[in-house]
Amino acid sequence: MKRQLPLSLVFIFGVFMIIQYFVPHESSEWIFEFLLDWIYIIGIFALALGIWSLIRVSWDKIKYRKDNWQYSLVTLLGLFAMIVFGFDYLRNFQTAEGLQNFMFVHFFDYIMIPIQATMFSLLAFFIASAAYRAFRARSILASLLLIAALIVMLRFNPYFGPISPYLEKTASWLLNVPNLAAKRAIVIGVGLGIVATALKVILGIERAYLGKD
Amino acid sequence: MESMTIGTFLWTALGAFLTLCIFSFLYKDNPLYKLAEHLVVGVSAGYFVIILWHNGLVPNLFSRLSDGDFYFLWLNSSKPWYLIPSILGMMMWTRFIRKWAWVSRWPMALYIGIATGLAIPLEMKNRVLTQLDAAMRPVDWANFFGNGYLDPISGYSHIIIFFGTIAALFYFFFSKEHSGVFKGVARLGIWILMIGFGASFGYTVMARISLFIQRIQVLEDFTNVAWGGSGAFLLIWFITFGIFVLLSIYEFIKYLGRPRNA
Amino acid sequence: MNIFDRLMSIDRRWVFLFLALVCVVIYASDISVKITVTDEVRKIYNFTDNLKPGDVIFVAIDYDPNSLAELHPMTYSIVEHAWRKNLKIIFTSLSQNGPGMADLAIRQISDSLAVPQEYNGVQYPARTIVNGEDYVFLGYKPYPALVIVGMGQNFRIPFPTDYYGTPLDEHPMMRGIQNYDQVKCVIDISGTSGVDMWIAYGQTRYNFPLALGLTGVMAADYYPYLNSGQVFGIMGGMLGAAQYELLADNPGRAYDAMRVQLFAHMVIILFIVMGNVGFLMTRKRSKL
Amino acid sequence: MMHKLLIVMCLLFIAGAGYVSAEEIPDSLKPALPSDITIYPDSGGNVAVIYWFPSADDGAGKNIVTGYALYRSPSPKGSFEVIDTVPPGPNRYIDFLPIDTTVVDSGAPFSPAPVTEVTLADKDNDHGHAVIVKWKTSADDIAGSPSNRVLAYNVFRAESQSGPYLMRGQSASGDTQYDDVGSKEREARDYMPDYTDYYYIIRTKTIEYHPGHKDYFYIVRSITDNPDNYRETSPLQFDGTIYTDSQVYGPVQCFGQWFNSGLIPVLIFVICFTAITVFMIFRARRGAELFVRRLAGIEAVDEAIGRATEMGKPILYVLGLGTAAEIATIASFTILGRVAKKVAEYQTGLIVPCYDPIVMTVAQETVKASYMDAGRPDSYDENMVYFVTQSQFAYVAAVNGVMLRELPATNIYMGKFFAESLILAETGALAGSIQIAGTDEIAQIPFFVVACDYTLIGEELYAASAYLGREPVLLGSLKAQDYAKAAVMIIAIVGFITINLNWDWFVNLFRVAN
Repeated sequence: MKRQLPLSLVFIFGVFMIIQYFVPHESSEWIFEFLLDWIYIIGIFALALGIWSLIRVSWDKIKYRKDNWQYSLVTLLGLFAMIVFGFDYLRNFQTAEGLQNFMFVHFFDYIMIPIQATMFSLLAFFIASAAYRAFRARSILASLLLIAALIVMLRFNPYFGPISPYLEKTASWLLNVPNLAAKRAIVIGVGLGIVATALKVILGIERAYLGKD
Repeated sequence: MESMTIGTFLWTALGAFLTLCIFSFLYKDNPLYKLAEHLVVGVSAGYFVIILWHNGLVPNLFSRLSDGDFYFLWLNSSKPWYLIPSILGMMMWTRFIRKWAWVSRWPMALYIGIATGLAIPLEMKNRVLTQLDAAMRPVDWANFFGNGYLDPISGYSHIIIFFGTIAALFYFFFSKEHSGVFKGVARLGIWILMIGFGASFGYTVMARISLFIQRIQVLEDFTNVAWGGSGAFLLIWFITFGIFVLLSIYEFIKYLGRPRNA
Repeated sequence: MNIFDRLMSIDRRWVFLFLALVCVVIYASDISVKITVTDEVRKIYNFTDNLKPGDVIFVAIDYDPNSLAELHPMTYSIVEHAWRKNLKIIFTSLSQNGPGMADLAIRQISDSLAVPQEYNGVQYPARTIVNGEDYVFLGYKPYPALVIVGMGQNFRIPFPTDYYGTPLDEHPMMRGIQNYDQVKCVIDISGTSGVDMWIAYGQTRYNFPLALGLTGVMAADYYPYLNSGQVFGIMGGMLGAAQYELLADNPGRAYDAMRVQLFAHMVIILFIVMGNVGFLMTRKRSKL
Repeated sequence: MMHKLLIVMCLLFIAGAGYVSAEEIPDSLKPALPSDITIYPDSGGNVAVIYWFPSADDGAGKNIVTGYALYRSPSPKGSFEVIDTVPPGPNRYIDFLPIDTTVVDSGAPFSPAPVTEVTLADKDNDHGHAVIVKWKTSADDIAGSPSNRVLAYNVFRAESQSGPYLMRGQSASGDTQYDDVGSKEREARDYMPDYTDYYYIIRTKTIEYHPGHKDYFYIVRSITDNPDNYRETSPLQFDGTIYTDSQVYGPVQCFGQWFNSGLIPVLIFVICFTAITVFMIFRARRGAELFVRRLAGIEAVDEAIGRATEMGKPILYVLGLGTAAEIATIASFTILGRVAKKVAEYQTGLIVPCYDPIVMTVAQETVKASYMDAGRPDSYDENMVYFVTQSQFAYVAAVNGVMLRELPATNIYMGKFFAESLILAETGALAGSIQIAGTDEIAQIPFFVVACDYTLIGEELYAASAYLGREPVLLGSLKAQDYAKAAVMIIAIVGFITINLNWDWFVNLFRVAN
């Protein structure tokens, strides 16, 4: 009951979804949309588990005074503050007034956006340090990687780029020929890998995700 | 700069302050970064709870069941079958009780079963067949040599693409030892892969730098407003940047005083 | 720890500090920097520069606000250059939520014309831009393919009235203008696949000279049209816009951003070279 | 002390700012406009047909629309005079145009040749509700030359031979096909039921006018019982140009097909793949020796995990940004299982910050099972696998913090990664940990190859779980995947050769329709 039924559920629904793909008829499309709704709703309900885990881990840190416990306090305050603002100071849960709540919008615009944009902008620094650290002509492969990257970088450099048409032609050749061949091979390989793994799950060979009891 | 109310300016100052907190991470992990990190984790988690409630649960579930009423457990609503996903969703909550945690395997099995079943024909078509079809294209013999130097749409480039793909595919082949002639093919395969990775790495470098420039512009606007504004604005501006100046001086002194073994 | 070992193992935080310093300093200062211009951008500039005053060109502002950062500098530099040369312009905006933005851009550019300017050593007097004499803004109509084909026969078919509702014949500039034949060239600035419509339904059918202004990501895919001659010039992303601004001696936002990009790029290449020099020298030394 | 000061100051900051300024947004009471208004000439251009779909406030919502007023004027800026007011609900209004009959017909006016050979067919391989209309262009249509007098073709459809023909769409001169696609939703506007007869007329439109005819402009206004509370459209153009209608074609019915014949190659591939897999698994179960060459990449990963567990410092395992529905994440669960088993044996720490709640739940199950396999169910701590948040860069900020504070011996990134891959890898390098990565996101592989010590490229991620597991059944499926790859390579080579000898029958076998 604990393992047999989930495995058979995976098999039945897996095979059904495969067959459904080949039936364009309206009724199969209707069932497909309905099942996608299931996944979406299960996902939302699962968020409660996630929030519970976040609260419990933060609360453990605070209760047992683990190091940096004060910051877990900030996490919990941020979490509850947003939930309170999101439901318009817990006034209504039905209509989406909370989304226009002043503090909710301002928390989003002036806390989430700056931090996320700045985290993203760290990439500019990390690309520089990765290029410095890793682009060493250690082996033939590493030097191929280095040369290709340098050519394409120089091509898009405002000063060196247009110096000679050969640079531009080489860069666009690199981007359109070896890069395309590599991409195509990886995509085919990944496609077959995905189908093999999905098949293992449906046939019940791959059971890691079910755990043990 | 249009005049800005003190309230909005306070919020902008907060945004600039948090921006600098994240940048301080580049030097090393410090209390300011920890503050910004934990704050954004809490705020974003709360944000998703609200978004999934208002844009997810209410339209997809509550409004569909709304015409039924609570006493009949919504069975008399116009679309009672939407009760099934909600029951499955609640079965996920059995994980809270350790003894009943195994019940949560049913909705998970359903979730993974639907996802994997969906993936098999879709990925077979989108990845394998589409690329296979793109590989089997006639060579443009007329324009075989293209226009002189390294022309990507010439005949010989198309041949290089085709054999490069086969070589790269062979590199991932597990059942044949890379020996003899196959060693050459596999080596060509990994060369093609490395050149391809180098090219796509170089291509993204420029785009990433402009991200950092945008952040400088935001800080510049914040400074312009501050200098243009009244005393209170200037005070807030000094507090925001002052903290980081103090911190860096403090770190610099510590850096100078460090033991001489480095 | 001789110089090469040190070169090879600089603490990455110096890399961060140096890169940040370079970006901020260049951003704050206004050192002019030499951006070499590619010939596909130069062709567009030369084409518009050699037109006689009174010639009419067609500028299609076919993008919407989300690709504005990359494409607005192109529109601003081309239109200002054309108006400074007393050319007349017909505008359209064939993307759904583009007309409002295009209308605002046109008004902003015409305000910037009210100031006398000196470009490439030539003094240009202040000009007031009059709707109907210097430009006509046709606005938006659905079915882009149909609109482009319709304009091939007569601009009045898809656009009996302009964006502001005045019939085309009331504009003095439109007298004698039937379709693409009376227009010197079409410059399509777009961030979407609408470009293919201009090529398939416009250029191949009525073969007027067509130039493109594209976002950086898209530009690479349209270079084949350059070699095949269907398109006489391409401006790709912020780099293309900066090159046009440089040619028109009117450095604007694209040029500003390019300055910082250039120096930041140089810093990264410098660090790569340093790392490799250090590596090769130490490896050679260890081999001795 | 420093922490407390900062937190208090930050909270004051937020509270102060929030309290100081707040404003309300006004609400607009005007009725919504009718939608999808279409105007076209009929009966030789003497009549203008206007039809539209009711406004959002007509019979629903604020339900204040009491009717629609129609105004006409010969020029967009001219004075509009009222033609009629029409009750609410969908409408098809015939407006008799004031034709200036004084102008004498100077010779027969030019009327374009109608469209011929119109063929109608249900769109194949779809869920129904679509008809493909094909025709031979009108004799007067010289597509591409500026002197071409034919401008476009309008497609009209009606549900009975004589019934009201509504305009469905238009295509440019020179085009010969129009896909008339309707909606399958019953309450949608252009609902197009299956198994009902449809009749089509194709209209050839030109750019010249009958003498006396000219363009008119209409304004449609949603009116309510309060006369100054209305909203009107901008002037809509009615082009009174000359046109010729083709004869009535039909009837045609559209319906959904039960099998999409365009996907046969996909079906064959899936069936063959399943057959190979099942066959190889049986051979493996019966103990056949399956040769798989030594995979340097994956074995290096295994050694690195082994070394890390001996160093006593914790291992950080990141499952990536995919949900449990992504196959890359499912493959990552298996690898997590193997890592957790080793960690349980050596009693080192394991940190698994999760991005998606379901991934967290499944990961907890996997890690608990591994601890049981290693015979240490008690040392499994629920907080090892925890949820962080579902926003990309907040998650990255948290994981970066963990990397620099816990200083794990090894960071393992397996699953779906996007732009944040390089931030994680570089921070890990900053913290001095060994980095192992594996993803099938092609755009991110270069960053992992550059910044990490070991990288599984694309399908090596999927092969890793089977290869490391060494169980016969898993090896069987790995071999099946390999043979399928061999088959794809052979097909590609044969296809390449045949297509270049221009026998395209072989390649067409594998061409998938949509």
